[in-house]
Amino acid sequence: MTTALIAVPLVAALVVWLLPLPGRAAGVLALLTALAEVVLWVIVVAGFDFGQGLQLQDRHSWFTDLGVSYHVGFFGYSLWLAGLTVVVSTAAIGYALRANRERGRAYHGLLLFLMGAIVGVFTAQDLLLFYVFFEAMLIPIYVLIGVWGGPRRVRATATFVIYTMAGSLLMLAAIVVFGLSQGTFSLVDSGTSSNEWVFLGFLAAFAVKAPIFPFHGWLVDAYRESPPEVAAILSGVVSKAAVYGLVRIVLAKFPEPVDDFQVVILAFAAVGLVYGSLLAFRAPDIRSVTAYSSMAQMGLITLGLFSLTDLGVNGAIVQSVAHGLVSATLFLLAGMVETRTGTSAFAGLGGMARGRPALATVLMTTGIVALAVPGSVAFAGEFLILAGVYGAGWGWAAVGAGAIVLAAMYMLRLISAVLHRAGGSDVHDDAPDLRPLELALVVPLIGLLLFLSAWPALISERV
Amino acid sequence: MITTPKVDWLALSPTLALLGASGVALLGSVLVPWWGRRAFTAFAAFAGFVTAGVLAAIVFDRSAESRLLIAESFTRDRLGALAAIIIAGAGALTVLVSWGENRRDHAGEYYALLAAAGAGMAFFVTAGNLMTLFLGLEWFSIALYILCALDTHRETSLEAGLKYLIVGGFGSAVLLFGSALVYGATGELGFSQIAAVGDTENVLLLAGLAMLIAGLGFKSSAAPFHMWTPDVYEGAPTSVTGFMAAATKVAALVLTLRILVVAFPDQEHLWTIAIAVLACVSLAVSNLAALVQRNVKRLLAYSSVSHAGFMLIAVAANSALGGRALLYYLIPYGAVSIGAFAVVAARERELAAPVTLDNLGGMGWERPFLGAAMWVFMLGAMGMPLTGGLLGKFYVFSAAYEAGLWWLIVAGVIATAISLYYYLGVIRALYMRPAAELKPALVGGSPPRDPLLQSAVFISLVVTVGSFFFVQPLIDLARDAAGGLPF
Amino acid sequence: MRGPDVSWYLIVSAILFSIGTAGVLLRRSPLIVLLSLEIMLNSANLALISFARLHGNHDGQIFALAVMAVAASEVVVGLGLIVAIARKQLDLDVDRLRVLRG
Amino acid sequence: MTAGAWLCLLAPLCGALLIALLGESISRRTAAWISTLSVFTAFGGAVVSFVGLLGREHENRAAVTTAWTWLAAGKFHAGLSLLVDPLSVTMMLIVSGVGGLIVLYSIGYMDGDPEERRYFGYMSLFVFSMLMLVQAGNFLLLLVGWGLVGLASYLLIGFWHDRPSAVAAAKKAFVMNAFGDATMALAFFVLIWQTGTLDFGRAFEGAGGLSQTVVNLVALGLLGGAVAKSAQIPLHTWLPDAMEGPTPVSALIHAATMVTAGVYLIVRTHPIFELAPSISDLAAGLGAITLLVAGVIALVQTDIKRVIAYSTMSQIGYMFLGAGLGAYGNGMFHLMTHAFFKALLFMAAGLVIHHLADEQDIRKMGGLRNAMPRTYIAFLIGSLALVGIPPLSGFFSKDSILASALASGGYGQLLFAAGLVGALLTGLYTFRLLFIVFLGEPSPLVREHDNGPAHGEGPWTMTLPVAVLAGLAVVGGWVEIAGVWHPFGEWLDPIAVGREHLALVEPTVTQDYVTSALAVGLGAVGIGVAWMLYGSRKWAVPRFAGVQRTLEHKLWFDELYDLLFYKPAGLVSRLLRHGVEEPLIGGSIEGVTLGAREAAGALGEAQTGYLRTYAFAIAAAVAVLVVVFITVQ
Amino acid sequence: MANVLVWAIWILAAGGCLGSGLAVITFRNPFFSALALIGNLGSLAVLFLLASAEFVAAAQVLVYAGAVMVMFLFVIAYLGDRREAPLAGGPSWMSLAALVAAAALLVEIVVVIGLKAGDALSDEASVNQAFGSPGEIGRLFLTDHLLAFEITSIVLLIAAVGGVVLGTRSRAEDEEELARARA
Repeated sequence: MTTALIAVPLVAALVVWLLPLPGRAAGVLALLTALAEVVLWVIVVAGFDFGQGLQLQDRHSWFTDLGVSYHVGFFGYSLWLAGLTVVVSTAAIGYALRANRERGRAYHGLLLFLMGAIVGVFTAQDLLLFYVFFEAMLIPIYVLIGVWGGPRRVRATATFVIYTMAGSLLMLAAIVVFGLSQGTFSLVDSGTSSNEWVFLGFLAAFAVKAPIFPFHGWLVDAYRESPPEVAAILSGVVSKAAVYGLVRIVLAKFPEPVDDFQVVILAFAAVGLVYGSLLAFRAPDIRSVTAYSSMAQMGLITLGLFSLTDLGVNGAIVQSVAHGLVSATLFLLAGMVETRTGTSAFAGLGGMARGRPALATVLMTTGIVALAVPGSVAFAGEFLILAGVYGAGWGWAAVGAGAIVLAAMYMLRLISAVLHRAGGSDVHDDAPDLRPLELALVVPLIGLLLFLSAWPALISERV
Repeated sequence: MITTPKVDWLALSPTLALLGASGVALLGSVLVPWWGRRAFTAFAAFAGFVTAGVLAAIVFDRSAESRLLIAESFTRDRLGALAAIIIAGAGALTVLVSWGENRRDHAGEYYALLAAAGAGMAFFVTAGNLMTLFLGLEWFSIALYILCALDTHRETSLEAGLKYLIVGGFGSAVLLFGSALVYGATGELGFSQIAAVGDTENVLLLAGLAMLIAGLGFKSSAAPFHMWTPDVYEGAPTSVTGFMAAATKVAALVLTLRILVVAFPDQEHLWTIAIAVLACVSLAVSNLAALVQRNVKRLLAYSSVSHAGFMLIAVAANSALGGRALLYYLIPYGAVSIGAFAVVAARERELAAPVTLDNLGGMGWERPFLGAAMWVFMLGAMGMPLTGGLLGKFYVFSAAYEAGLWWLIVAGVIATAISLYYYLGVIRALYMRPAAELKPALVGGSPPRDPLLQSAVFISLVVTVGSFFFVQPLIDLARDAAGGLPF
Repeated sequence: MRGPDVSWYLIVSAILFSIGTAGVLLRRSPLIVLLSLEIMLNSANLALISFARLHGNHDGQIFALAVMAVAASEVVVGLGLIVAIARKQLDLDVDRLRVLRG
Repeated sequence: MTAGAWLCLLAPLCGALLIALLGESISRRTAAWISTLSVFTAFGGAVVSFVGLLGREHENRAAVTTAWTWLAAGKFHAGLSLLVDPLSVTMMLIVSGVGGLIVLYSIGYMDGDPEERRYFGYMSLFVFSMLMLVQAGNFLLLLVGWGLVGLASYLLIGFWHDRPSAVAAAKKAFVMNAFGDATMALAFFVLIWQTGTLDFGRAFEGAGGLSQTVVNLVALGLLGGAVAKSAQIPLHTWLPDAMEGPTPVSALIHAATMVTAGVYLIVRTHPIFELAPSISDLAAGLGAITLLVAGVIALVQTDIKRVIAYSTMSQIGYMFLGAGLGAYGNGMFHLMTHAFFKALLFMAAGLVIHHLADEQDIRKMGGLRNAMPRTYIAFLIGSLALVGIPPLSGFFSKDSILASALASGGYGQLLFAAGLVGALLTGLYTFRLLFIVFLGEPSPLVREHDNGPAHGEGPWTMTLPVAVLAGLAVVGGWVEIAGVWHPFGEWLDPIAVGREHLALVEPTVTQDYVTSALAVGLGAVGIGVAWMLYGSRKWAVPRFAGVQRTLEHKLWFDELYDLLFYKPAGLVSRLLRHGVEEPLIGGSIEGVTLGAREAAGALGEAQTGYLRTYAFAIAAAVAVLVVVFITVQ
Repeated sequence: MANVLVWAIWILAAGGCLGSGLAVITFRNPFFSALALIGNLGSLAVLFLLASAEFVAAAQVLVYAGAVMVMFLFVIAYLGDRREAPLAGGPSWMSLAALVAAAALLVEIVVVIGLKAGDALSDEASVNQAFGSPGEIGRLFLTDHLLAFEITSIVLLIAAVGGVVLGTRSRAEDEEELARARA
């Protein structure tokens, strides 16, 4: 079952690439696959016994001499992250289909491939396999941004890939050392390690991927130059690979170094949280705000994880899902605004609420969830995280609470700058409201957010 | 009455098959009328490589025990056989790639020399003493010198040939002098006999060893002995470059491993470090230098130096795992090299100009298959998932860790990170050039389809990707091959 | 008939090797570079032969003979190349052959 | 009973969702009626709960009902639970009752606005959020409601989003409230870690065992939330700006319900405040300061709604004073009467504004009494109730607070004095407003809009709620008459944990009478002075330029906060961008790239193209290798 | 006495060898260099003889000094009086570095020999008259070093092919020349 969840998009990607379909048809095929994947995921969830640890395992030896195997399976949290992946990817594919991207076969194939790779990351139970999926994500992203991205895409992609690869190569080194010293690369069979260098190697990869301050040099350019749907996946889902890595590998396998470095990591996470929030507060366009806010949110999630408490870790998972949905929606909306105005810079925007109730409602709702208004799932996540990290020291929680205020400031600024005040110079009166098809992309995401807001315990209890 | 020694024909058969093919091709290039010459000789060479590959596989199968033959002048073991298989495969693919070159002059000689070079390499990897080593080296080197310069109408080809010849001759001379010193120190030429003397403190031996390492480093183009590589790779006919990148490296590295492990076990503490340092220097120099290259062949040349660095890490590990790592690494690496140079060749033919990153622009979309293949080859060279390149690096790092050479892992990691920039540069050129740049000067419209080249690319692709998924069988082969060495 | 011992031969060989090296590294005429390579190979031959004498086995001498053939082969290819270059109306100057660089 | 509570909570939510989902498929009018109906349904639910509660034993009047676990992790659980007890039912009745009237009023007031649907959707959402706040069965849900009302307030203040000032005001309100949310959240973290739960009952129990510092911290956090939400000094500056919203919003949110949530919070969490007496005193002190400062500022404001807004701040100051001193029942009592008369005042002001086509500047008004006689009466009732003239509702509630203060020892007497000064100020600023707006000669603007009786004072949807509230403002205070009759106080008593009466202080009858006499007297003096200054204009309004400007700038609070928080945040943000992000984070990439390129260039130089360079490299490397091998051996 | 004679011959041969070697790399004209190399090879042959390598010495004279060098001279003559390349080129530091490298190698090898001299290197094996004789060499070439022998021939064959391929004119060159002539 797990393998099917990974393989379906990958196989579909191959089919899309190889069959000489017109671009549209490829898109439709991709979308159908994605929807099937969602259904598959729902089936998996329905049959999942939370609280039983690793389930739905598939294990086949890959090569024996170093003890590497193809081993996948689901924990509760991986299931949620995988769900986030399929949902956001589906929306992204839908967006791409609607945007009618040039070279649709290539594009949709890459999106499907990306989807499969990410699901793979969230299910991998073997270190090398994890690395494989972790890196495989980069391949489509690189092309997706590099080919279909904005004017400064080339630079953005190079920075992004080299930055992340530098991190993950350190992880590869760490994997080698860890696996050989343990005698197996299986995450299930291996014990814990107290080697700080190996720990730091893993941490480096995840710190870049998340990103945690100060490893976010790639962030803004990548998010700004990507096609909106890719940015959605990138910030919504790909960054969560770091969360999975931290939970499954760093926290699980390195208890002693984690203890030793806890304060340092918390400090970096907190700095990232505040730093990202402050920069978001003055960032000049929708995407930069969302980008820096993602960084801040990842800092927050890291705070939760390294609080080393149930509250914090569960909160981090809730927040991962919440942030994934929120930021994906925001990027898709940014894309929709851009197609109408040709810009996402606040200088040219404003007053879009007038006469565009759907856009206003949708953006407002998303923004409100994004700033973690109490009662939202993002609030639930943040609350748990901060409650958890309070246990590690009240100062962390105070910083986090302060960041919540900052989040309110930058998110409101975003909402106002797009929707409110007089019409911006790039907003033409005939720029239409969201079309039904566009609504069909974002409303399900928002619906999920609202559903989870009514019942965040669905996730937080079942991690 | 001189009784000639009993010759193990099977052990020699891959070499002989290629030699035979070379001879046939040579005759063909004289006897067959001009219109059938290319087809005949190419087929002969192809058949020779395939036969050699098959024979080498048989040798592999039947050589569970390593044996020294004819006064220990050569070895029948799985290491040599596996290397011969890879070399034969590379050669066969090269024949496919070169078919479309439509060589007007010396087509027959080209294939004859290719087969001869292949034969030399297949023999070289089994060499059992310093003399056969030197001779085997010269055998394929001289063939390659000629192949490099074969496009005599092109100045760069001649320049490449001369540079290769002279620098190569210099390297051989160093190797030879080193051999002489080792011989002087031990009185023996055979690898195992040298080891048996076991005179660890003998300075003559050490000086000889240093020179041997230099000579072999030259052939595997390890920095700082690599400087000829970019020039020669750029100047040589592209199919030859591919063959050199893939096959020569196999030959040189396998023999480096063999001689160091077999002949110098007592000097291990010296040569492991020396090789490790060479690996490091190779990684650093090649990856940095490649950053600013615009010519794709040159870029790939630096890339091959970089890979030599990685493989030397495996050699430096001086362990069974290291041997396995080296042999495994060679498989995807060989496929990537042949494939990448094949794509470059295809582009070269349609542009009739040297391929640079600029005129690669948009190729990914115009030639979807070749573009996608090049993409995969670059991923393979980077060591990205879904290609054996990743697992090659993984094995190499594992070997380094096991040998306690953790700093080599760090070096490898940094080098890989740097290398991304230029590999991605190729992908960028293939796919991401803005529309304005998508106007390469095509000569005479779309070139004829070249199914042979494409099949070569396809096979390379299959090997590159397949070596990722089917690791176990390949690793078993590598294990058996490396198992014959006395680690 | 006892002449100088092996060390002396070796020293001559070493000096020759260095002379050859210097030739390769300094001269610009490809012909002379080729000649210098010959000197290097011959120096090695001298070493081989003196070691053969030292150890009293023939391996070194055989090796030297083989080297001779190899050296001849290199010369043939090298001269062929030089002729080809000359035919292209290029200067016989290795320093002028630097289209490929960087 | 619990069903009533759920009905009360969910009806407005359903209304909001319905309006949002139906969108433009329904007419604006329909949306308005859906909203109104939903809120009145909520009122019905509240009444059901009330009746259900009345039917129970006095001590047994509390019920918790949980729908599902809302949030859980590890040992921590918080259900989606409602608490039905006298306190919450009181609030439910006020919120849904007054709310219903105001929504009804909005139908007339907002008639013709193109985005009416959105307005009514927001209104329903607000009522839902407020009900969530008051019905919350645990701290977490309380915080949820707390935040949601802030959100609704934000949405409604910024309802006219093409006005930059409205947008700015909305943001300001939200951010300040977010600050309060944050301090509350911190308090809850302490509770979670110290007591393991956020359930009211268990947390209160657990709080008993905590050290003084911890309890103080918790109380301080709660107080932070309360101060922000109720616009008490120092987190008050958003409230006057919030008047940018439509007037019914000001009536509902910024007078009757949301802003008084701070008082509710203190009363709800009184066990904690009682454990932290210093923080309680702080709350009372802040209330006293606010009531004075707001009263003074109200004296010079020229915007009709802002005057009332400052008055609201001031009155909530009284409630804080009462609640902080332990007179919880009195605080709640004042909360209720204040809801009546302040909503009345706002709605009457709304009628004025409506009549004058959205003009709010009182300097342009005057002599409206003739044009709007009924409005005048309503406004007068409201003003008298506000000043505390018997027998109107404000008299009973405000005086009970002051009496309790008098009974609370030295500190209480100080606050008592402040409260008395406040009473004087109340009379002064309330009637300043009344006189300027309604008496005197009609101003040019008034005459311009005075199109005769045909224009009327508004449709019935507007006048009916005003009439009802006027009635309530008159009689609302009669449920609690000092020394005579205490049904309201007794009704609330069950929420006191472990003691018979809720209130910590019980003023004697004498104190009650002394207080009443003083307060009413001072209020009357205030009215008299206002009359002399603004009614009969016998006295000239004294001018002190500095004082005047200071007051007009609301004691420079906005400027101060701008200087202390907003500007530094912007500055730090820019500083980080130009000092860290671009040079260090971006620059490091540039630097590495440049370094690598330079190295690459150097290597390219070394690759001279001279073949003897290549041979030289080999020779040199061999030389080095040999030396190393021989020396290292 | 015999020893003195041997020494004298040795010194002469060694001196000639080194002198002609130096001459090779210092003469400006490749023709003279080639001639000097013949002298070098000849004196080496003498040294070989002194080191009991009769057959090698003979081969050196016949094959090397004779055949190979004649070919060299032919080519030089064929190329005719082209403008001579400058003696040495490039920046002077490059030449200096080259000399230093060559000298360093020399010093190192000499040091190595010196370290070993006196014990291992003076302890020559005793050999009989047949040592180095054509018969002995021939036998080895057909037994132990059969492969070396065969390979040698293959290498020569390849080189011959190379010489032909590179030395002959190609069609492309013909056309080029034709085009140039037409222009």
